[in-house]
Amino acid sequence: MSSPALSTGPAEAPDETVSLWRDAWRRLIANRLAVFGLAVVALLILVALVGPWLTPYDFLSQDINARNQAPSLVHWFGTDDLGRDVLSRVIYGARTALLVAIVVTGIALSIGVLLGAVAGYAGGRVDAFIMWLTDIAMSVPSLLLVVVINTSLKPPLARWMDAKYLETLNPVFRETVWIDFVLVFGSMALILWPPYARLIRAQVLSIRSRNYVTAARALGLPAGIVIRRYIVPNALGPVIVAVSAGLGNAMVLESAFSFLGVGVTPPTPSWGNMISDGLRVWRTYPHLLAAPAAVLGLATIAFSFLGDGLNDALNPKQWRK
Amino acid sequence: MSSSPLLSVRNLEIEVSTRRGPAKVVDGISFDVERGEALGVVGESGCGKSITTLSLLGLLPPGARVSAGFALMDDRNLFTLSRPALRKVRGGRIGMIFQDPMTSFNPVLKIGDQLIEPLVYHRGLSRAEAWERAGELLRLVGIPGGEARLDNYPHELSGGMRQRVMIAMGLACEPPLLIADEPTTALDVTIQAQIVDLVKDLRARLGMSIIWITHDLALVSGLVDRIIVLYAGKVVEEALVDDLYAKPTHPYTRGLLASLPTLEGEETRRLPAIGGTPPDPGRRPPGCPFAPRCPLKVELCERAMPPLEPVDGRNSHRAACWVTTGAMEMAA
Amino acid sequence: MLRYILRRVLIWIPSLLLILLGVYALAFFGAGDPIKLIFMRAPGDVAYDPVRIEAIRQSAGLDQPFLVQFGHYILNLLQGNWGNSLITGRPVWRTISAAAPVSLQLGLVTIVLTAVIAIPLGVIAALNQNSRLDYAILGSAIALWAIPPYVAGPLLMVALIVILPGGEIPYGWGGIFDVRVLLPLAVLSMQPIALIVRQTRAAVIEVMGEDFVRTARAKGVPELIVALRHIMRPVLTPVVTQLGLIMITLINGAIFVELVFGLPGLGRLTVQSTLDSDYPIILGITLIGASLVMISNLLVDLVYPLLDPRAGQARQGR
Amino acid sequence: MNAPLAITPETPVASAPPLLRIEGLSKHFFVKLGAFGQKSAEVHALDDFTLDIRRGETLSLVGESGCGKSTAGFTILQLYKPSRGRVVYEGVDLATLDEKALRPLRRKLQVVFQDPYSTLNPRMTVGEAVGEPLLYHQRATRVELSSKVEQLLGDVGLSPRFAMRYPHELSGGQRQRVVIARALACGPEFLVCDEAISALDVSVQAQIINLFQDLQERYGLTYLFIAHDLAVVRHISTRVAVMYLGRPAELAPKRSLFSTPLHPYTQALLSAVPEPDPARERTRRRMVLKGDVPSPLDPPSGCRFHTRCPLAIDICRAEVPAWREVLPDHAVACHRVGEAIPVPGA
Repeated sequence: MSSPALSTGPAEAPDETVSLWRDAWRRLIANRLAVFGLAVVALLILVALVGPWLTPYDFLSQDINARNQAPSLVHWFGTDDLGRDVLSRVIYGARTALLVAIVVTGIALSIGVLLGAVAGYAGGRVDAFIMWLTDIAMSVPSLLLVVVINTSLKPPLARWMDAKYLETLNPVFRETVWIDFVLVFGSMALILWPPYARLIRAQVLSIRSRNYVTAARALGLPAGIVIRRYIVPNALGPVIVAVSAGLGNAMVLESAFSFLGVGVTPPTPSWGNMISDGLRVWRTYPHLLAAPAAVLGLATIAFSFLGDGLNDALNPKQWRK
Repeated sequence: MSSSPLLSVRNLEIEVSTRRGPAKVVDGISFDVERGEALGVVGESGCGKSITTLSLLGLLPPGARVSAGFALMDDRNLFTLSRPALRKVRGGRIGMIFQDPMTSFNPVLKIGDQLIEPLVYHRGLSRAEAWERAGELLRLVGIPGGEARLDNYPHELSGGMRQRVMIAMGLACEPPLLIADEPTTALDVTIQAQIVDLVKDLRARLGMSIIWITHDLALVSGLVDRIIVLYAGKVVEEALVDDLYAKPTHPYTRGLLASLPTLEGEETRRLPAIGGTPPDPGRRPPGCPFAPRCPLKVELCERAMPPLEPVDGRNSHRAACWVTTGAMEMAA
Repeated sequence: MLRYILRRVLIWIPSLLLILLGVYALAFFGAGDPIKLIFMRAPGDVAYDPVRIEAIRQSAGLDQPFLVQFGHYILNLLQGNWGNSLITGRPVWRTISAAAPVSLQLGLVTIVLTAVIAIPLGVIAALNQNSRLDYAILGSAIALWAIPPYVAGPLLMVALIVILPGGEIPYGWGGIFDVRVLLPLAVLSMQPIALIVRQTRAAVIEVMGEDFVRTARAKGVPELIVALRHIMRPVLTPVVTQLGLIMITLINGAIFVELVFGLPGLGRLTVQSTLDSDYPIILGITLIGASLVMISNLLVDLVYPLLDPRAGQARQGR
Repeated sequence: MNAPLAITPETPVASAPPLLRIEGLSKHFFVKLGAFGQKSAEVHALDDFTLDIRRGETLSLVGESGCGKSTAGFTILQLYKPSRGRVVYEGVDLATLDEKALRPLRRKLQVVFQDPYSTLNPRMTVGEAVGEPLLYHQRATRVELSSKVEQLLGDVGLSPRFAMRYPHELSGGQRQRVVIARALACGPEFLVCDEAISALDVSVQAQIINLFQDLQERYGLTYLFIAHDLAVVRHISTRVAVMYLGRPAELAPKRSLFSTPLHPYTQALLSAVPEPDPARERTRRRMVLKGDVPSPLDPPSGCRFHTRCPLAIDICRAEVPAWREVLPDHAVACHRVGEAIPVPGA
């Protein structure tokens, strides 16, 4: 009996080739809730990008004659106590929300990736030390820390900027947004990094012991290639899920800080400081609270659905099927 | 074979939903299990052997369903039983042993608590009575100092021990039928030998029927009375064990037996391997599913599925092949 | 086990020291001199007398370098002296111990409420996966998750006033058995419940797919027992872990809820003291909060092996 | 059993210099025990493993799970850092090299794992997986890459169309062929096959076994074939080493081992192998070992097999048996070599 073993046999290679990313994408868009989340998030990004050209009014322009108006055809979401158009402020707030989400998550993720990867790779004492820091950062009451940082550092920083402005007359020092960047965003990132660090460390540890990484080592491939082509692409799934959830969290957190008076500095509109303003007068002018709260809630839910959908789509347990 | 068989499965079809639509993973399987008989079900992964037995107990995974056929036991169709009646069958009339003794035990419950369950829910024993009986069962399956082991958690036992407990659990209510789904695949050779000997011995003592599912033709040869060979969801050959090894008739059975290296027998430089790979359940070819890999195939094989025909005129040995059973000439 | 606990507790000392050092530094370099702060806030008739201030500073040791002052603070702390409030002048310890019971009672009841409500809901959702019921439960959980407590609080308050005209506005504290506590509890437990419902649901769905559940069914165990014994026991491990970790969420949530509902707990004290830059109190609250989180983490780790007998299995190191 | 072995490959002579010399190789792992990881213990995965691997042979390593056969393979390849001992290849002790110095040598020493799916990066196509070592080891320029990949795929019996596929789109046998092609891309001399066929379907195993043999002839490869299936081992090996609980028990040319197994453990292993022959299986009596393999955390004193050995006497419990060459080229570690086995076996 001659053997056909070396011949290809019926080697009908599958007719279409599907990478795991494409496969995950298919699973994602098959999930209705995730598609909803994706659509809202896409809309949010769009509005944030082209918002200033969409708004019917300038978000800062005050109209003393049209204060605290109820929603109408002229002002869809009504006006606030300074006669500013709420819809315009909500639209501009999308830009702030996205800025907060991206900057804060970006910083937190960078810290997390750096510390997590170092901990996972180095192991031993370095690992123990970094994980100790992570534990500490996670056990500080986070709101308290942010509030303390902001209340104690904001005034000196603002004073310093004023002084600098008087000294140089450089308009850069008049922009309160820098204070937000450094203090508000910085302190938020400071309390948000530990989960990323833990996730990255766990991913490094788990993927490093996978057989395909051992195989890559056995092939004699240098560490750089192993990390770039074997570890990073495979570690990405859970990180994407975490980032998607993290973006939503950062938006909510900003509104919480605004409520406590340490969020994005007015007059820059953020949903948070609008909610916080609205809360003071909401019994008489409920629309001032309803509009920003509803938009924030919608965004949170959208990120939640998207995160869950991504988790299902990227969950390695389903790959084997 | 004067009395009716213990279990009769007829024309069983099982569909699994896949992304490309429903796929028939089991396609018209029929077989009987006689009282006291040990039946071997042999096939490769994906041939439908495990899912067939799961269907008998109503344990199909989500997305799979019995789409045709029936399974008669005690004059009742197992597929149409009410939930309480089905529950009585599980563990009461049919005992089941699964492949992986690690994942098949609940890791957070003591093995005693898991072992007494069939006794409590079928026999109505009190916990204390069941516990005592469970100790006896452990001794029955060759675990010395039975009772002491009942307080162990599954991870505290070795793989072989766990499989013994699993057997005790399957036999707790002395069901007339025991289904063993690859019970030794996850075990080492020397442990596998222990388990095989144990089951042989228990069968001699208790006289139950056995369905032993495996991919290992060597393993079942000394263990069962009769074998059915499955390929791609179909029965391709059915025979008493001696006939099957003496005169394998379907080209797939022949190929499998020829490609097994053995400890005895002549050494050859090359193994006579079967080419190709088993077809995906979703995209099985029309006609005989083995045709694409078959060295003997003729044009008819790719068009029509051959019926199970007697080999040498004996009904106990049947194969589904146009060429080797001479069915083609008869059909012509 | 005792040695393990001892080791864990010993690590707390440097951890807490580091945390306190951070907050102390913020106070020292950021907020500035506490005496000046006091004088700046004092009523107008108190003269801003630099000489007098300097004298007070020296007598309080505030002219010393940062680390020396911090060392003094820690030494005092070790002797049970947490310092005095800059505003009221009352000992920090007394202030905190007056506020803490309110928050602790609220927190404990919330955890119990969460466990009692969320775990069954999560199980029900999972057992009816992809049914209307499941979507309803999951949808409500996600909605609860999306409403911040400081928005939910006022909204609920009004809803209650509308439903019960003439009813008392649930504001203030009358003990944990007072009716007024219901609304704050509801708001406080919203997010934890949402979290635990989703976690429980996911865990149950995962366990339902395990081989051993199939084994239990194959033995003819009734479905109810399968759900209660074989599915629930393994599910408890991740869920209890999560319940322990909710402590952090609770500490944060308390800040808003106590503020909105006027409850005299640690949360409101936190906000008040940060607004006042009352650092002795902030330091005290930080210490309490961080210790609470560390204790609850330790408790989770101690409970874990009780729930999962496999916890003692060999774990490979390097 | 005594049929003439007409077509076995020439047994390489013992006197020629070995490809690899393994001396006293040991690998111990440290594990945490107890609910809180408070206890630390040492797993004796591999102890005092000494062996020459001869150029062009297929040396099989057999034993039950936990016997250290895979650890031996991984430690020889320096995928585990050895705790003790030397692995000498081309006059260099690999154990003394750091990862960077090892890299050029790794090319020559390749491995094929048990589960082909888990050893392929799920995000790389077959072409990328096979092409990567070609490029990295400068065995192909970018221009000739695709033709070389096609040639390698052809060598393992896959059509060029597979180059564009992802691992999850292939069957188990096809994946294992890809893994073999990837190893060949390095241009190896020595290939460790770690249970390389045991995860495959029965009807595919024979194909892969044949492929291994064809490739050995074509490229003059030396194999370390780690397996638990003795029937397969008998088919493929030149020499066989039997391991038990981290220690070698017996080492012999294949024919000698299967006709005259000296170690009681080897005898038990052989006796446990089922045969596809109902008449023989029904009547034969096995030498069934009692109990389970002891924990490598706390291996038995003396001869590690003594707890399960039917021949064990006092000396077995007290002293580690010496490694003795009893027959030509046939060595064994047993105090009681040549004693009659109480149970009639194979």
